[in-house]
Amino acid sequence: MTNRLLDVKGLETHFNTPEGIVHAVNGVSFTLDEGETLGIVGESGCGKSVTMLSCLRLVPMPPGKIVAGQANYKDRDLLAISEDEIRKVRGAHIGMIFQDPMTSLNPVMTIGKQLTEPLILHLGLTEKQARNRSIELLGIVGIPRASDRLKDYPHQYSGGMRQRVMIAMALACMPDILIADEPTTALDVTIQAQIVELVIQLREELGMSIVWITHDLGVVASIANRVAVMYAGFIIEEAPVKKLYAGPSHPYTVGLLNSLPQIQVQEKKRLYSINGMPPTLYKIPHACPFAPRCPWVIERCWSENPLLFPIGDSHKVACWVDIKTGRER
Amino acid sequence: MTEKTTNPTGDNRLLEEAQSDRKIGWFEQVLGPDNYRIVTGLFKTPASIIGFVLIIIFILVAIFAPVIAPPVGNDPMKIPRDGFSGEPQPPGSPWNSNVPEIPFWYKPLTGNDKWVHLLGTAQGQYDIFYGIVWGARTAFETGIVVVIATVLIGVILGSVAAYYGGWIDNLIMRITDIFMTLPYIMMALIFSSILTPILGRSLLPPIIAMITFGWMGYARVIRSDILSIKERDFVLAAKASGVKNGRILTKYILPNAIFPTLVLATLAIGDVVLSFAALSFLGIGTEIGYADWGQVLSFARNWITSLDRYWYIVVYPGLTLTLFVMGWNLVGDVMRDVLDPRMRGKI
Amino acid sequence: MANYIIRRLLLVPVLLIGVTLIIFGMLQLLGPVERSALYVTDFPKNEKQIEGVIKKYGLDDPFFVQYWRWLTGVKDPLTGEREGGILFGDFGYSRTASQDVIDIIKTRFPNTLDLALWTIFPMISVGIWLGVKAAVNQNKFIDQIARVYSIVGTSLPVFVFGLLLLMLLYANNQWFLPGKMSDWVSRLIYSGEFKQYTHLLSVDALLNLRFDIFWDAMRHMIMPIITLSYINWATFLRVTRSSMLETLRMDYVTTARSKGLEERDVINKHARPNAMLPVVTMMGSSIVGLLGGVVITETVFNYPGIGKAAADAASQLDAVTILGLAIFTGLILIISNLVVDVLYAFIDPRVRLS
Amino acid sequence: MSFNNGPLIRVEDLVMHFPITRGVFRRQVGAIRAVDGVSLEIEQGETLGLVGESGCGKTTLGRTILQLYEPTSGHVYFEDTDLTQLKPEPLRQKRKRLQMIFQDPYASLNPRMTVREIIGDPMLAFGMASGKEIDARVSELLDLVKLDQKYAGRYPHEFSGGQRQRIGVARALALNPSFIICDEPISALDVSIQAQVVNLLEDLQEELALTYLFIAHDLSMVRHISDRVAVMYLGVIVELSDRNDVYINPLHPYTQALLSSIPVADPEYYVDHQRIVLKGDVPSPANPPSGCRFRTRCPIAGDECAEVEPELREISPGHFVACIKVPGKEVDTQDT
Repeated sequence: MTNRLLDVKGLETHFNTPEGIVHAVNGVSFTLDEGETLGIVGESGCGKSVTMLSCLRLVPMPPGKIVAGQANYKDRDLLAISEDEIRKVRGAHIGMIFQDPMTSLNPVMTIGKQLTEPLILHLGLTEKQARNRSIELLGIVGIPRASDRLKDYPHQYSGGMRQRVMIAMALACMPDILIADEPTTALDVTIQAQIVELVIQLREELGMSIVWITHDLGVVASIANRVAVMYAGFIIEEAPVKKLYAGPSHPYTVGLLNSLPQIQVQEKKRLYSINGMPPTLYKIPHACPFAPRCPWVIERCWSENPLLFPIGDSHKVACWVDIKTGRER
Repeated sequence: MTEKTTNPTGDNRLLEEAQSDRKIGWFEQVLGPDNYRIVTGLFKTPASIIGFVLIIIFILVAIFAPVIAPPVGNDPMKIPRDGFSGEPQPPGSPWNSNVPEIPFWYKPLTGNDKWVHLLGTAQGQYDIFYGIVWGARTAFETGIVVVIATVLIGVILGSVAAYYGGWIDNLIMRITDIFMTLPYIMMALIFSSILTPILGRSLLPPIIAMITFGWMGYARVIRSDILSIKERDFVLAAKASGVKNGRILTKYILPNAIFPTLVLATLAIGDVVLSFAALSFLGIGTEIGYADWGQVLSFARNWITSLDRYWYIVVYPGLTLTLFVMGWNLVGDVMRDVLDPRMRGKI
Repeated sequence: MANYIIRRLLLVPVLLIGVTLIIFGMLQLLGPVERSALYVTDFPKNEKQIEGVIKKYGLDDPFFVQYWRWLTGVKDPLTGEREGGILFGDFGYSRTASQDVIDIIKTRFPNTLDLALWTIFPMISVGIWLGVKAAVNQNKFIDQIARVYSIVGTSLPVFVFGLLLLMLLYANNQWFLPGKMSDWVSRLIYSGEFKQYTHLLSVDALLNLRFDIFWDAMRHMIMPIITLSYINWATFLRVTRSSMLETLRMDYVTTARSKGLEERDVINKHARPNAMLPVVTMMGSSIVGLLGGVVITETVFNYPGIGKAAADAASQLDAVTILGLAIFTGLILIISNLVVDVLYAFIDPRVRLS
Repeated sequence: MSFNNGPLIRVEDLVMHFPITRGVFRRQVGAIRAVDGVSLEIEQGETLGLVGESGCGKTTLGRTILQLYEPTSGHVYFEDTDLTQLKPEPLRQKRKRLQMIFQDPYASLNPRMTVREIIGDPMLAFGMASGKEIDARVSELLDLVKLDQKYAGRYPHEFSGGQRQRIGVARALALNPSFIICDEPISALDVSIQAQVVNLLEDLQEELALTYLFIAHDLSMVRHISDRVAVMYLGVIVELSDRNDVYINPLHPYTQALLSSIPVADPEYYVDHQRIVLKGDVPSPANPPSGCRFRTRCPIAGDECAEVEPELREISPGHFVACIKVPGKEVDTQDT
């Protein structure tokens, strides 16, 4: 049994908007073990980013509000400890990288300054030590002539380089967990490949655990050990990566996988498409949120929201129907 | 980027169900989503509601001025005076000569059947109450005229600059820069003092001066809005479908670009009235005795050493002017929050 | 960045020509007699004299000929003396003040500058401080106070506020005084005993170590300073607040928090420097506004600065004087805008390093 | 239709440079060479896929073909008419036949117009129909793109992204075009919606005999929808071939790298997958490398690559590659 690093239970996050309360995350539970890479997949607005931001209490409050749940990092509940304590966790034990490397770096501060900040803060290094360490870090993430580039500002870096800087910054204090929030979405395919390769390589060298948030089922397949699929603020399926892709068991997962064009198939084939659209999140659904779009829908789906339950070895799904047989579970 | 508020879809069968949370009324349809958000935002905060109430009160006062303070003599805009003595009279002092007709509301409200100087008189026995009530008309008159004229000039120049670009754009924008370098109040003061001997003492010199030096903000805003709309894909789409240039301008670009300018312009009435009052306070504009708030306030300039005794010359017209401007500012402040962040600080 | 500064510098002559053209153009609306004060000090009395003056100075020549002459002046063929010519500092003769306009500027401008210095620095620092505080505590008590203040501050007209101050702080108890200085101070200055290093009374008083004079200067200046400050604080506060609110929503602020920085550092090191960029841009226009406000403030408090001179001349319809003052003000503003723009370029690395 | 033989669209050495001005007097000091000599043909009824990373000039190429930008040089023949030589009014008349679907469904619809006006305006511009006829035609088009007719009176913001994209498609179809440029029509949409739009485009092509230029950065989707695929890099086409050839037998090192970088939704694929990771970033189109533009990132580049600008050669029938390192029957076609 490996060490459990993160254990999130029943997380609920709301946003107060002028139009009403948006139920962004509706009771999400998952775990992350040492050395593991968990992929969280879902379409825009499904609550995947909010889930991880909530764990570090980085959701802007207001309008956001963490209503319920626990996020146990080792033996501490990140949602219950003091503001001071969680600050010591951020950056030092859990690092984070974001979607858009252009807007995620401070435009009026040099890269060097931004990079040394966590080193001085968490590791208590002197300016000089921090600077040397920064050069090292930039080297690790593959930025050439690192010592010259510390003086540069973010706008002087290219998109891919900026994301490397973000990674260097997140890893500066050798955290146990790296949360990557759609880190390759804003990048081109070849640059995306560079970043994914880099993270895989760093993971091997540094042995950290990763939570990789994305909408791209392909990227997840290449990097994750375990995948959680989110829909309308719920995790609707969770399984080891191979199991999930080989035997998706939630109709939504099935639909998503089938709507992708298959690279191996040569003849033109019509794509499968999921009808309809995700629900708005203004009220908590009392039915399965996917029911209106689901081809397997049965009576029970309209009256009761299925919660995640195990259907096999470490494979969990939130669906009343066994889609292989079409019968209620 | 924030996450999109609407969720993507492909199937119309579910449209209604998904939108049952929020019905879209005709008002929103007509205004478009952004503008609708701005307008409804205005009616949601208490600050802007207070602002609207203040503005409406002033509109009512201006409309019903003859009922509130029945006019004396031929020109209702001339403040009636009760004699010619220099010493101001405090509120409530009796009206001796030249007594106006007593309005119908006066007796039931006060139980008194003798008309008094409700808010006192200024030097020369000008009645302050009359000055304030009829001054509301002057305020709206100048405010509306100046705003309409400056917007027209600004929109024409700004859209010509944006539409033609090149050296025409450059020329117009440099002229705008030059006008913006000069302090507004000082230039309006100077220009109206030059115009006064030519046009005589009236509302005209300050109005013309304020128009001359007040259009630049609108030119800039409309220009940059047109430029940004011009780059939007729907304009390119119209071009690609062969829609003619004139129609692209009138149907695609202008309707999308002009709304912020119009809203900001409406709210500028407060500032215009403030500047106009400042000019008359400095002795520029209408002849002495014209019902106009700045003019009434300027009477106080001669009694600086004894303002503690003649406080009513400052307090009543000052409060009136402040409330008027505040009404527009309250609405404007909320507006700035609701409007696109881009717009902040542009005017 | 060199390019940026050069482009900005090249704009200066364009602005200068434009400003002088506007001002001279306004002057053309007046008759030649009025305009003769550009060149002559004694006002012509009879028809013949008038004609002579018009002819001598070409006051009915085409616009641009006159404009050129106004810029460069006229050489008197007999005496060889140059008359007029703003390029040589001759702004004409003020018939209402009975002295050269340039002398009005020389005596009055230091007084205005004295006032402006005591206004600008507190205005910028307090306005920004309050704005940041309000944004960080959005919708909390301090923010509400700041919002109310910024609305009231921008709604209460300068002259109303000034008159109220006079009513409260002067009329009743004479705590603070209108005007520039007490009689004994002016006598002291006149006697030459008091050395005028800078011609800014408050500064000179400190340099002479005469704290009694400094106190006297302050007693006269405090009301105009408060008046000028409160409205500008309000604008500064508002711009800073909204700029800060916007910055706090940026991704890099979340990044800074995710690094475990303390909230204080997130605000001071990451958010505030970025939020200051639009504030600096606004500084130029707020100096323009300040100089506009000076006209009214100085008039209300009878403070003998350049604004009061302009207001006096305007109320007596003395066009040549006010135009001279306007040219001078325009020049000051062009320079200060240039300074602000260059400052901006230094603060924003995206401009500095482009 | 009198026109019958030859390709529907023939692009000849098309160049689109955007000037860069600098300095005090805004002198032109260079150019963004967004499209730098592109030649291609699109047959009637086929779909040509155009792939490349952001900044490679694919969107510019599409817009320049439609003459939305005035090309720096080169020709675009549509049914043998050279569009680049047309005066504004004849060109406007041609626009009936050439249409475009845009990337961002939020920005490409006028927020102040109803769906009816948006779809009807192009018809109005050509006086093709009036009043009732337009209404009828709009209903017909809405039907075609599978939107309910009763939404004709609504404004764009009442629709979701996928629905808006359908409105955009309906607008493009309003004038009965024969050629449509789809400029990344699905990249702004969520995965589950992308398939809906792609299926719609395929159905329409079949129904209305349309010809598509399908621009995208998503190789797997391009391959799915296209008959032939062109790969673009820094303003030039580096490989052009049949849809399967590009994937099974990619010849240009860039295509190979691009292909190996595609994320595939199958963990088994990654078990023995060796990704070709390219070094560095795409160079600036203002200052492309000499010779072969790809050489700075190319794993097989040699010194000679800096000298010769490789031409697009036909290596096997219908398979063109611009790389001097690719062995092949160069003699076959080079001098013809």
